[in-house]
Amino acid sequence: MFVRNDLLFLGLGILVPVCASMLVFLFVDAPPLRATELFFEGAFGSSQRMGDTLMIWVPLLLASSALIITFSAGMWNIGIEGQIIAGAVAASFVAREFEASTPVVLTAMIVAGLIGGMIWGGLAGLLRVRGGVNEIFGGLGLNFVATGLVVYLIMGPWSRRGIASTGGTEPFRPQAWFPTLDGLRVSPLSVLLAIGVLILVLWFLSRTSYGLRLRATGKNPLAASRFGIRTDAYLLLSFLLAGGVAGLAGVTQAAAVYHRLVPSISGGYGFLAILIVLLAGFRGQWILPIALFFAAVSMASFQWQLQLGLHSSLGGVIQGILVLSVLLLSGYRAISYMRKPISEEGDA
Amino acid sequence: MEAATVAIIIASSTPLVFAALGETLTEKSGVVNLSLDGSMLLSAMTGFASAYLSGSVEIGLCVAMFTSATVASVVAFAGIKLRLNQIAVGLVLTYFATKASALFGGDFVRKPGPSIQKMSIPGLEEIPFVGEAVFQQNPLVYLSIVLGFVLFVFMFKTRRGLDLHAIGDRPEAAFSRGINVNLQRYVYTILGGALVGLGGAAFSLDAKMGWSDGHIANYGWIALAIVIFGGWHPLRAMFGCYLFGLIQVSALELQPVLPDLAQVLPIAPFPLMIVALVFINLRVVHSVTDRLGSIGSLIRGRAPSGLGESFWPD
Amino acid sequence: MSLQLRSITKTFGPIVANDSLSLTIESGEIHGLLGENGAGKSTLAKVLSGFVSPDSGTVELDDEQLKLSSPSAAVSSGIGILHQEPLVFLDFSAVDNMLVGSPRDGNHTKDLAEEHLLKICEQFNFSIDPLIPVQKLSVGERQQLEIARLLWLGARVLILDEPTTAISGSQRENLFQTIRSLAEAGMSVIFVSHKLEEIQEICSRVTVLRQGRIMGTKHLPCPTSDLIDLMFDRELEPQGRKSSDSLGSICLELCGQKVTTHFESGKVDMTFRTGEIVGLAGLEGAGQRDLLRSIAGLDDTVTEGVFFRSRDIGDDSYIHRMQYGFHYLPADRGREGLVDGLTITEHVALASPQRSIATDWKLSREESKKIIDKFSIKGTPESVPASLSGGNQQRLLLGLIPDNPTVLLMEHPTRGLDIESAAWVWKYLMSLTEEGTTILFSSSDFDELMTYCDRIFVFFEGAIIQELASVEATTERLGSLLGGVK
Amino acid sequence: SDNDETESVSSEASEPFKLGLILVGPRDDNGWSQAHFEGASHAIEKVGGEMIVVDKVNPADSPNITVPQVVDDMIGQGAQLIIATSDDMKDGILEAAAAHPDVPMIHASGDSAWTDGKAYHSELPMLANIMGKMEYGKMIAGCAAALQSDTGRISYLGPLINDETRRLVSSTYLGAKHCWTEVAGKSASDLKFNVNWIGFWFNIPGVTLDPTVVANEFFASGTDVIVSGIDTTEAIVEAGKRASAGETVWAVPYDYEGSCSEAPSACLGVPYFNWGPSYLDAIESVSNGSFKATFQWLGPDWKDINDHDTSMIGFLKGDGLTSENSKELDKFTKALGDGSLNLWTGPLNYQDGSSFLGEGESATDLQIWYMPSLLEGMDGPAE
Ligand SMILES: Nc1ncnc2c1ncn2[C@@H]1O[C@H](COP(=O)(O)OP(=O)(O)OP(=O)(O)O)[C@@H](O)[C@H]1O
Ligand SMILES: Nc1ncnc2c1ncn2[C@@H]1O[C@H](COP(=O)(O)OP(=O)(O)OP(=O)(O)O)[C@@H](O)[C@H]1O
Ligand SMILES: [Mg+2]
Ligand SMILES: [Mg+2]
Repeated sequence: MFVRNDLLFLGLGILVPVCASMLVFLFVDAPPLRATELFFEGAFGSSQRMGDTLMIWVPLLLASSALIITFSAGMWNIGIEGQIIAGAVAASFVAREFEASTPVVLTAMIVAGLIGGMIWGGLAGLLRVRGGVNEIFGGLGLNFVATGLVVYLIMGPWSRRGIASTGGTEPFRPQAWFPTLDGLRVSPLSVLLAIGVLILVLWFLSRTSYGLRLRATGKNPLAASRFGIRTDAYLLLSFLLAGGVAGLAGVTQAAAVYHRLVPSISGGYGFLAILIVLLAGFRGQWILPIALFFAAVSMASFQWQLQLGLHSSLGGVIQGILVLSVLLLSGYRAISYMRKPISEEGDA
Repeated sequence: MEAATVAIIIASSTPLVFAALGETLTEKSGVVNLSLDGSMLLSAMTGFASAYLSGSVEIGLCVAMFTSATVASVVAFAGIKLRLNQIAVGLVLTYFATKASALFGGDFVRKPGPSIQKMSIPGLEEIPFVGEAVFQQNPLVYLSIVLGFVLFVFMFKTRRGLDLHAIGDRPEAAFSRGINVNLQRYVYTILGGALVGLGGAAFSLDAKMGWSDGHIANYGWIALAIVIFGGWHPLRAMFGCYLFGLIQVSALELQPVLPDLAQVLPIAPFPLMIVALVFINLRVVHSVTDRLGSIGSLIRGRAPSGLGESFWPD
Repeated sequence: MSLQLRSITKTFGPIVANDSLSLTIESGEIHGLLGENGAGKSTLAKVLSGFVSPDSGTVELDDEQLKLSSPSAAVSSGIGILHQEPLVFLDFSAVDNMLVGSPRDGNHTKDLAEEHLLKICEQFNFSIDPLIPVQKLSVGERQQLEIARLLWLGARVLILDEPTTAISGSQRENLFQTIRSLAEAGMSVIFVSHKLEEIQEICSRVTVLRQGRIMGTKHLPCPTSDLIDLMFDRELEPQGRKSSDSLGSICLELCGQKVTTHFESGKVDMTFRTGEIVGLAGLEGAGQRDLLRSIAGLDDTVTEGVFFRSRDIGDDSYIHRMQYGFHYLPADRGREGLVDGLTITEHVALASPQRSIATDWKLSREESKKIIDKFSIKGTPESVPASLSGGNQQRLLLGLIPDNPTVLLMEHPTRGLDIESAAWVWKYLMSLTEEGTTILFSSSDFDELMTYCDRIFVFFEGAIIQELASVEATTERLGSLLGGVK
Repeated sequence: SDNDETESVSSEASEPFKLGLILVGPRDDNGWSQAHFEGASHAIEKVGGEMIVVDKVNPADSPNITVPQVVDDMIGQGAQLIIATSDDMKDGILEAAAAHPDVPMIHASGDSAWTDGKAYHSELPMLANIMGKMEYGKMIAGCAAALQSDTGRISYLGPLINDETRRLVSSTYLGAKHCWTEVAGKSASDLKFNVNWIGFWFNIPGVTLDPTVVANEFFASGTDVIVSGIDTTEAIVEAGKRASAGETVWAVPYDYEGSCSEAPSACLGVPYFNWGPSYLDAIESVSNGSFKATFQWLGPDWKDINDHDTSMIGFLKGDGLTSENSKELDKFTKALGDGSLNLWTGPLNYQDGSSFLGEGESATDLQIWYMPSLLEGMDGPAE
């Protein structure tokens, strides 16, 4: 009967958001069918479009990978936006300062982004572990600081000649652009990077002893410490790693999407990734499809605006409805199980 | 600093004050409503829209309060009844409400609409400096200030305030004393939400005079931060809001002096708040504040022990 | 006035905590509830005070039936309970604590509360400043505060659940004074305790529980042995472990080690030999747990003067001591022992010292399979603690003990296990001692202590009041020592 | 919300003309973007065609769409002319133009097609530029401000700093100084003119300064007229709010003809762009195949600067302006028109005191377009 229950909830989990979305379409008087059709056209209609969808998929994947690390350690890494930005800043620094062949520059940018993100993540971790500042608060603060840093760089030291605009820096030299196949905007390199990192992270968490201890720390710090784990160190580790991975998202944003540094370089993907991971129920393997779906919705949202003249934030609303309803359903499911008599305690 | 500038700081901080006070109330009861950034936007939109359509500011205020009270009740329901992680729910609602405000606010962007009129307080407004700084504002501003003190009195001087602390600090003990913990948590979460909505309306019907997409983004997060910084104390939270306004304004004054930093200074409050917290958490400082008695506890500020955890009697 | 319990029954899953208990308590009587750990005393107390609703049975006060649907309902119908750890609000002042939850009417104002508190203080010579934050009060004073509150709310029946386990001698005297004068004033008092001495001292009658059933009610004073007979079923004296000659060199020394319980703490100087099994007897919170934890080197305890193989390890952390082969087995499996959400295999991997970065899951899985068979755990390598019964959780904990520990520190090693498996576990543990493991364990099971120990230390109120060679140990002896009777 | 439905008008032409319009802000911002939107709609109605509009194309609002991407999609949908309407889209539109060298495109406010400009891109034969000589509009605005101001303290709510904004704020100052001294006959030293920059064309929370706060601060520090240089209407809104509270303050909004409507009584008038005619020309030249990468910097039609069919730049006087000031303003406008008054005439110095124009020398288009600094007498950063 549990199985039947599961199926029921799975069904609801799909049905409810879909119906809700349809209602929204009707509310903004858009033809639901055409909109649905455009969803597929817009996201996968042509190789070009698929490429663009992947372009959104990449930062989402990287950010989600970062988040499952901190979630595994039981931490709310709201600071991820800042970590993405920090990575982008570090990469931009390399792109601006070093003249060299593409492979060299790109490698340097990736390493720099990794480090930049780690620094920012590490800060949040330190605040939590040493400073006793709740990671949500600390992360938030660091996000604002990171934005401040970018704006300062763009308005000050890195500003365009004679210009003081938060619009962005000069575009990087072409050597600092991620290579693309012609006709496509998305860089295969960044896609490979994202998938590779996700696999690596999942491997780390599920297969290595460090990952295991990290998860133990997240699930029950006290018991974990009884197993001889230095829980503080592992909390910090989780923030460092997450920061680094998030930093990579910053690198791809700067070097493969904007080709320059802009204040909103993180594109809010860090925050969106939190929703993705919540929806995936912290299970890594689900992140690939869900992130792809979210990317597709974002693309579709653009097509809806372009072709149906709908408001650009329609996609966001639909994503929100989806996650919210699934979350509530899961909660309802949990307590409806709890009502059942607890299985026999003790043993004879 | 001229009285006029002080007046601006007070006026422009008012929405924050409402939001911070509301969240303080909610969190005192042990519930974290993390959806502020979204629900403020949404209520700012609905508030303005309804005022615009009805031509009545009062209706606008009510609708705004109703809006974020509704969002808050979702947090409460999910956190208390469904026992979901309040933070998760809050974050999702933030995102949803933000996008929804933009989507459904489309028709009202930059429409000139009704707004709250200034109302100087006869007599008081003549007081040099203070008069211009404080008593030549609009009713909402006065309300926010009064509210701060009312909440202070409520929390620290009344029986119900005592119960509020009780359910936030040690729900099981409160329950054993016959207090209906979860019912009260619902009430305070929804009340707090309503205040947050008032904050949103204070933006769209006064401070910003109108609606446009995301024009008050981030203020919700700032309010949340100020709650922590304010150590869950209404007056300290209020102080935090004004401090924030002050720093924002001084940033402008500084632009001619250090043009590069002028853009950045507005975010200065954040690092400052963090540093302040870290400092307060230092063992050394603890040992001092512990001795200072009530003032010490005001400085220390403590999160309600039961914050963010759902309670159910077995 | 009298309180009448009619066939109260309360079960938790399979456990029958209270088995149709019927009991009458006269007004002005101090009635003792006696029974070993898990006998059902607290459950009964909770039923009376409205914290748990009984499956069946009724309670009558002066022949009127009470509805004890909630704690506050119980209080308003005149029954108040004083918990071992008083449920007070640490940040509040004393008066505010009295105020919380009190009815909102004219005669429950802050001033009246203060007035009342001062009156009580002076009546029973407590010394509680009404405005002091409760944090600053000792456990004993917090109890006094609670008593004052319950009286203020008009309690006519007062239940005290092990009130003396956490308070100092002087405070206890004070408490007893209070209870007596309350009884004289016509109040009914139910006094839950393990401590025979105390029961003898203040109770006029005592009811003994065992496994949820009433074994009998006696008028006091009566010979302590009778009570012990009721509390524990007599076994034929099991023979101790007569192999002290096989013991090896000195392995662990404690010099002036302080046992840090929340009240007085006694100094201990003792030495343990390789291969020795030492039992720590005592009531919950009598100090044996603290001793184990401080030997393990856990954070919240004093650990100076610990010598392992005659080298001072006082400054070494818990993690450090693990490397010496120390292993600590906590009592609270759920909170402290196992990581819920991780599978058995993962626990095994966690426990085994990993060198390589990548864990060899095959190996860990094989390992966990072995443990599952060896300790006959009802579960698969993939099952998580939550899906295991208490007994199986305990087996898992035991299974996670590293191969040859030097010092094994265990709380209630066989709690929740049935006789056979307990016996089997001990066979295993003893085989460890053959390899040279020294075992210290705390237990509330006399048979266990008497059967497997070379020596037994009996704790009472944070100090060791007696050391016994297992041959000297008998149920009576232990029972009375536990109650503090030498 | 159907306010942003795609415009489409049936036409007798075989297949209707398709115009792609890329806006940086929302199409209903009562400012820069709305001016473009309505200009383009006007033009497209005239020829009876369709328009594909994407608004809020900037990294903050639409992180996942870039200009080249939008252009591709528009061309994919058969757009025959693409108009990118922000200086912020410079890099994007250049990239797109390079990708589609044969598709007619316009970058409004760019200079890539200016043969003697600093950023001439000879390799892009189909990327034209259109911009209006808003300098005149701003001069009139400055004059109106100076005439109406009692305190003589005028503040300019600046967006970001670049050549364009420098020349516009300078023009405002020139207009103000002239009318303060020559018309109102007050002493130059009593005129205080300062500028604060928010950092972008419109408010981006957390990134730019908040224009509302800036405007407030202006008024608090004694300013009684704000001249807005940003795409949106915060200045006039604030002025209206204070005016309704009884203060004597005004503002001059910018870009869009209708923007006084947010607070008519506090509005001294608005210098605005009228993109309709120029966009119409462009569309027609595309249809008859004569479109070329030209650089057009169009001034007002002095016969009637508010003529919707002919004048690129207009100034619509607001209710805040007193009738006599309004008369003076007309005189000033006329003088500008008949050439009797050229405010770009020396002697003029830069902020740092170095000379911009010598005695009697008047500025060339190049000097004005690439204004390197602010003028002597203005307070505020120049980069
Ligand atoms: N605006 C806010 N106001 C108060 N608390 C907040 C706010 N934002 C986040 N929080 C914190 O979120 C916490 C719940 O999430 P989380 O589990 O991360 O807490 P935590 O860091 O584990 O708390 P602890 O301090 O006990 O470690 C709440 O305890 C609360 O301290
Ligand atoms: N909430 C509960 N859930 C499940 N079982 C419980 C619960 N409370 C008590 N029990 C079980 O009921 C039995 C009686 O428990 P109770 O606490 O009444 O014993 P006790 O006599 O108070 O023991 P002690 O002397 O250690 O306090 C024990 O087996 C205990 O495990
Ligand atoms: Mg946590
Ligand atoms: Mg008990």
